[in-house]
Amino acid sequence: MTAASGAKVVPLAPHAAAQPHARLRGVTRVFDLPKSTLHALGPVDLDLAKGEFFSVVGPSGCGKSTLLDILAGLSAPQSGTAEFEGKPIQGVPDGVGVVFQEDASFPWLNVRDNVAFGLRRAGVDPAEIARRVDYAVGFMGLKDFAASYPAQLSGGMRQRVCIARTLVMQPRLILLDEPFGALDQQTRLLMGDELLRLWRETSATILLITHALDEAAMLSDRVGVMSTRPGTFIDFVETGWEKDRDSRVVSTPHFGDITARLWEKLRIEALKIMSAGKG
Amino acid sequence: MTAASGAKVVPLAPHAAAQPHARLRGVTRVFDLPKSTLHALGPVDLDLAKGEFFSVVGPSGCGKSTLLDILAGLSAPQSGTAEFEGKPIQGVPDGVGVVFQEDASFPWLNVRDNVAFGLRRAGVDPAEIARRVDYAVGFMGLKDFAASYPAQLSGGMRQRVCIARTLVMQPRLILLDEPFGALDQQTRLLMGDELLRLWRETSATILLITHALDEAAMLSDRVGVMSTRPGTFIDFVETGWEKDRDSRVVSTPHFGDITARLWEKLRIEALKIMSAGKG
Amino acid sequence: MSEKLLRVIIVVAMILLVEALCRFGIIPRMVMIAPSDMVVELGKILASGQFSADIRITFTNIAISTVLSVLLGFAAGVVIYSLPSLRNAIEPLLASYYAVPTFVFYPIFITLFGVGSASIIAIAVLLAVVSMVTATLNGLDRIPRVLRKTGQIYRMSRVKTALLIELPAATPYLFTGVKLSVAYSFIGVIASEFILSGAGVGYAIAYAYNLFENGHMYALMLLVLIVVTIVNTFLNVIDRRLQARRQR
Amino acid sequence: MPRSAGTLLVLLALLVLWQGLHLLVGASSLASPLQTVTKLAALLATGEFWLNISETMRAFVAAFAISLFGGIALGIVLGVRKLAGNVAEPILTTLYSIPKVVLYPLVLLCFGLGISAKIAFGVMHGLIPITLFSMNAIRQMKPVYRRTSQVMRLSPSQNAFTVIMPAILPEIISGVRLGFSLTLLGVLIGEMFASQRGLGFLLTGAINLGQIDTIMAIALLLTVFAVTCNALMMRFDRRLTHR
Amino acid sequence: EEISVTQWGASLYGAPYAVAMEKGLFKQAGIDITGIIGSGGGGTTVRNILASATPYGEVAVSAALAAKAQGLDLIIVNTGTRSVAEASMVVMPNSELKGVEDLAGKKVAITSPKSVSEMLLLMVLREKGVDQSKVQRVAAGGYVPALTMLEQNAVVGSVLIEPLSIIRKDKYRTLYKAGDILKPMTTSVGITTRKFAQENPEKLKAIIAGRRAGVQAIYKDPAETAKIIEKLYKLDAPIAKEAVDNMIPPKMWSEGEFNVEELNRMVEGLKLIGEVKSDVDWSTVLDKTYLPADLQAKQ
Ligand SMILES: Nc1ncnc2c1ncn2[C@@H]1O[C@H](COP(=O)(O)OP(=O)(O)OP(=O)(O)O)[C@@H](O)[C@H]1O
Ligand SMILES: Nc1ncnc2c1ncn2[C@@H]1O[C@H](COP(=O)(O)OP(=O)(O)OP(=O)(O)O)[C@@H](O)[C@H]1O
Ligand SMILES: [Mg+2]
Ligand SMILES: [Mg+2]
Repeated sequence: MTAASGAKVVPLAPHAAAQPHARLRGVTRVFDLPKSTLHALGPVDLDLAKGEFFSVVGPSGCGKSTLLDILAGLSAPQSGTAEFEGKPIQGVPDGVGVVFQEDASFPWLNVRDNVAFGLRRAGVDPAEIARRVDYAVGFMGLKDFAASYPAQLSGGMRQRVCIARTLVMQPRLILLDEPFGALDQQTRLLMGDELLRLWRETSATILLITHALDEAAMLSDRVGVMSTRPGTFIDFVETGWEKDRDSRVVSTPHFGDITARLWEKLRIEALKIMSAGKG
Repeated sequence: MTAASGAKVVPLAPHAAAQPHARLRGVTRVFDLPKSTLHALGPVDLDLAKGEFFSVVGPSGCGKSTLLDILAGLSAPQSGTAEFEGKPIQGVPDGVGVVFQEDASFPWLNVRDNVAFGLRRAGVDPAEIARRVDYAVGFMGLKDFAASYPAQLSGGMRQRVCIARTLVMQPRLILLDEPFGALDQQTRLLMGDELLRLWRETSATILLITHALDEAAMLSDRVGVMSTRPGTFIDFVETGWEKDRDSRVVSTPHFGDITARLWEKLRIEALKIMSAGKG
Repeated sequence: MSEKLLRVIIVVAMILLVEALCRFGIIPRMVMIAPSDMVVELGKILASGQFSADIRITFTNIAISTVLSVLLGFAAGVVIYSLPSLRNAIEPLLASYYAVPTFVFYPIFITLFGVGSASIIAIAVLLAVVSMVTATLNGLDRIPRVLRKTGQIYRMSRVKTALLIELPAATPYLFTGVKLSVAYSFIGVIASEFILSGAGVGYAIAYAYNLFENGHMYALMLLVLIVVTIVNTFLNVIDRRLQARRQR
Repeated sequence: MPRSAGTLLVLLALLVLWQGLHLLVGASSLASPLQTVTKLAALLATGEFWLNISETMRAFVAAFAISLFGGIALGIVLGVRKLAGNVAEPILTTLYSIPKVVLYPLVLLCFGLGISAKIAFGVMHGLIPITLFSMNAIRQMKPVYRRTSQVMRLSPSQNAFTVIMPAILPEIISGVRLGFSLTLLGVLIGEMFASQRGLGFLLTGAINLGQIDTIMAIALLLTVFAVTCNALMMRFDRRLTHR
Repeated sequence: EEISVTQWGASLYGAPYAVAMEKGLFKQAGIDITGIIGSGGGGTTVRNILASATPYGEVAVSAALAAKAQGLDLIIVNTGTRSVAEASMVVMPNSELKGVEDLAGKKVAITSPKSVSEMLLLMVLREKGVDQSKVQRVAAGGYVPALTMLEQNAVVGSVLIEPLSIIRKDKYRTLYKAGDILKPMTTSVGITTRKFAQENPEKLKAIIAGRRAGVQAIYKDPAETAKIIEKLYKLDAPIAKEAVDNMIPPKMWSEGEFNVEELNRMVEGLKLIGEVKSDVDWSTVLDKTYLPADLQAKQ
């Protein structure tokens, strides 16, 4: 067990000081409903350091996916600014890859064609496509299923197809929205290890949205805890894991400390809602 | 914080020695598929002490729901014996209540009628029905929605309707199959507290199936960890919590210990599958 | 496989039963001729080419009407889909559509389109188009939003998204509409011919009925039955291919 | 109720379209809305017309009742007996897409003329959709409902009437709505052939004599009747199922 | 009891029955006829007759012969109508066509192939010595669609029949009336099954006698007939009157007697459209025994 020795819990993000890879300032998002408006998010300030593994946890409907949409350039903030690599985000920026919360594999394409989809659209040279797709399919453990259609795969495998499809584009910022939601704990653990390996190999910046506190605690450099809607960050928890970690950290006492801290934050938040009226 | 002081982790169930409330011995279940058979469960030995809060965790498809079906008398074991209150289980025994994994609320009845459904069929006196339903609806925080229909409720609230519907029958053994699967962590926490309160008030025996290790760790007297299919119990973890506990235990170090132990068990199980071939 | 076998056995048994009933005169020859005779008669009229003009007209009209309903229904579906307020207003009407006795509008169509195939096709299209509209709406509704978002992530143009993502995603539902359009085109064309027209297989059946030519009548009925069954089976095979990729 | 306001607007647009078309093709091919309504009112004022309506209604009610109960019963049997359902389904869908009008001579030959042939023809149109929808309703009923009634130790009749029936009702109503329209169509087509009374008979007469206003008036009456019944059934569905 | 009459309510074939019913002539003859089953004509009527409790009805000659040819056990027991006076050909008012001869090389609308309308057209053409292959016939599916084709100039002329031709007489010009060109021929006959005739000769005789009384009443009082027709057929008064009046001079309704010459004329026509291939041996088809005695003697 190499990981987690001497890790500390640091309340606020020191990465924020350096030139951030992505940066949100005072970002809010309001949806127009037929008869009213819905303040879904913010104001949110966030700095993602280059190469950081950052996780977001928070109650359902607090605006996590909305936050991701803004970083991906899929929707514009109501107010505030969003930047990626120093440039304001307008439309989907180059170098950003997204794995959505819902299954986004294309049911009419087999695994290989799914993974190759983005590259083909981008007009990459076929030989290069083949090379990258082979690598990603192998990496995600989908080699035996390259010719299968998504319907023949389990939910977890389909999610892996989507991850592979995002990976082959070699994004510098990877946004993952509860990618393991459909999986049981065991498979999550394995997928987490693979995600860590991937992160080390590509040195991309990762933002992972999850509702599993232990997943956030095990994988991330830093965990952002969001309040209920309109979601704002109420805490940032530094895990202090080494870069070279894997799922073995779950059996260290420090893992228990981090999860306990995250749970406590959420419990306080939950009690607030309770007293405000039953959810 | 009253709970968890001096709790110990005991590997095997001492309750098993007393006269158990429910008892499984060498239970297996095999399904006949069109062209083959599927060994889904067992052999399983299990003793549930009267008034015990027992949780089952295990990978998806390992036979947890199958186990519950056998205890509920919904399906008979292939081999082995199943007993409830000293009598062999044949058909659904009196005094057993079940909350299923799937949403089982009746969309054509409003919340009150849903909750009253079983009592009416059992021919309970109307005044008594009203009394019990009022209590259960209030207890589950559904008072404001008594006249609403399930379609107007969130997934979590519908699950509460099902719990209330089971509760009013005053079962002595309550079987819950991932009742909080649709909820976010925060709401789970609150629901967990309510479940504990209920358990204390009714002194029923509870068997809870869950995939969330922390939920199991926080709620139960004892957690059974199952292997992959065919599921057998590979470990029993005693939490040692006091009966009077609530969600505050999540911020104790002992909570971290228990989750860490559960995680470690699962990780080893996961690695076994890994080496056996990719899942 | 055994289900298929059972089905074949049942159908064959029913045919044999009818055959026996006819052969032993329990069903009088004036009411119905034996199935084997129908086949013989069908062979004869196909060989003689006596009805080939009618057959050609009918199946051409069915084909045209299918194509028109599919195209029009799809286009209308897309338009209605993109105008939610129009859609809200129209949906309750669509739900009651099949209650309208379409064929009474024939006199209007002959004024608009003249006597003959065009009016018949118009009636069939009127009957068939709505299932395509409904299927298109259904298909477009069921495109998961996340697939469109994925298109955006790959920075695809609107047209490319429509062609490479939305269309394939909606295809299985659209195909359901195509299947229904075919069925209703058959019903529309042949029923109109039967009731209103002076040509086509439907007319030929009515005519044979009038003149007690049971041989011709049952041969033509059999022809329609066979063609419908073949077309249906063929469409079902395609449908299952499309669905097989989607379902476990 | 902005929703029904929109529907009203669409109806108004249809009316305008109708009037426009009338002006375009001329009164001899398409009666105007006003002419149609006037004609309908005049027809409704005669006892004769009501006789025809009641004749059609008698056949329709009988045919619909047979389609309804027969379809639901058959559908439930096929839904419960999996093998039977699997075997029957493709046969039924093929029968459904056959232009049943070609079988009309056969119906006349079997049932003779008069009301029984009309009823038979209505049933041929309405029975299959109701059967198919009912069968699928049973097949697609959430298995958890069955388990729930088992756990509550309901008797078979309690299970049938308090769980299965309400659970499959919405699907059945969809089938019944389609079956309703098609049964009506079937009865009308039946009347257009051999009969001396009924709306279908009046329609044939009017078509033969080119009385466009009578044709339109009957069509309007039928449409209003069918659409109203359909709307009522939808309302009933929403009332009962709360989905 | 109910009997069937072809084109009941749409053509004047049924007038004697209407009159006989209204004036109680059937009752006088000894049978109570309560209703008439109408139908589109042709084989449908024959089948209706076969399916009825009282299997008597009046049908087109062609339908009766076709049914007979297919082996149905039918007999013809009286004749119905003997004129084609109700049939005509119309053109647009501004048409250049003057007579039948002008149709050569033109397109005209008929109802459907091998129909009575086509037969009459062909007979007229033959009578006037026009080569039938020079006149292109278009099947419209019915009289109303045929008129629509005419109005849309898709054809130069259209066959037509009363009372439609009276209702719409202002819109078209009549090119010829079939009754003016063609000699009388039997157009409809009364049929029944041999079995019914043998078992219920009295009933059958009563029906035929009642109808005959109806025919006599028509010729005696056309005005009253028009009133009855107006009521039963739901026609406007002037139209009913004109329709009845038009049929009086050509003696449309026969009292029931058989006239082989007129029957054969019809067969000639049916041969033209190919519905009948050879001469008909009437002795196997006709049965005079149910006619009133005086009519049995007539030829
Ligand atoms: N396009 C939209 N129009 C209107 N409201 C929206 C839209 N998208 C999201 N919302 C609302 O905004 C709020 C935040 O949504 P969001 O999807 O960001 O939550 P989330 O944190 O991702 O929730 P979850 O954990 O369930 O995925 C929710 O109340 C949601 O209903
Ligand atoms: N009625 C059945 N017929 C055939 N196989 C079945 C049946 N019910 C369950 N199985 C199979 O038995 C195995 C165990 O199923 P079970 O539902 O008990 O798993 P589980 O542990 O509850 O899974 P999950 O966590 O996903 O709910 C699975 O592989 C399942 O596919
Ligand atoms: Mg989300
Ligand atoms: Mg389960």
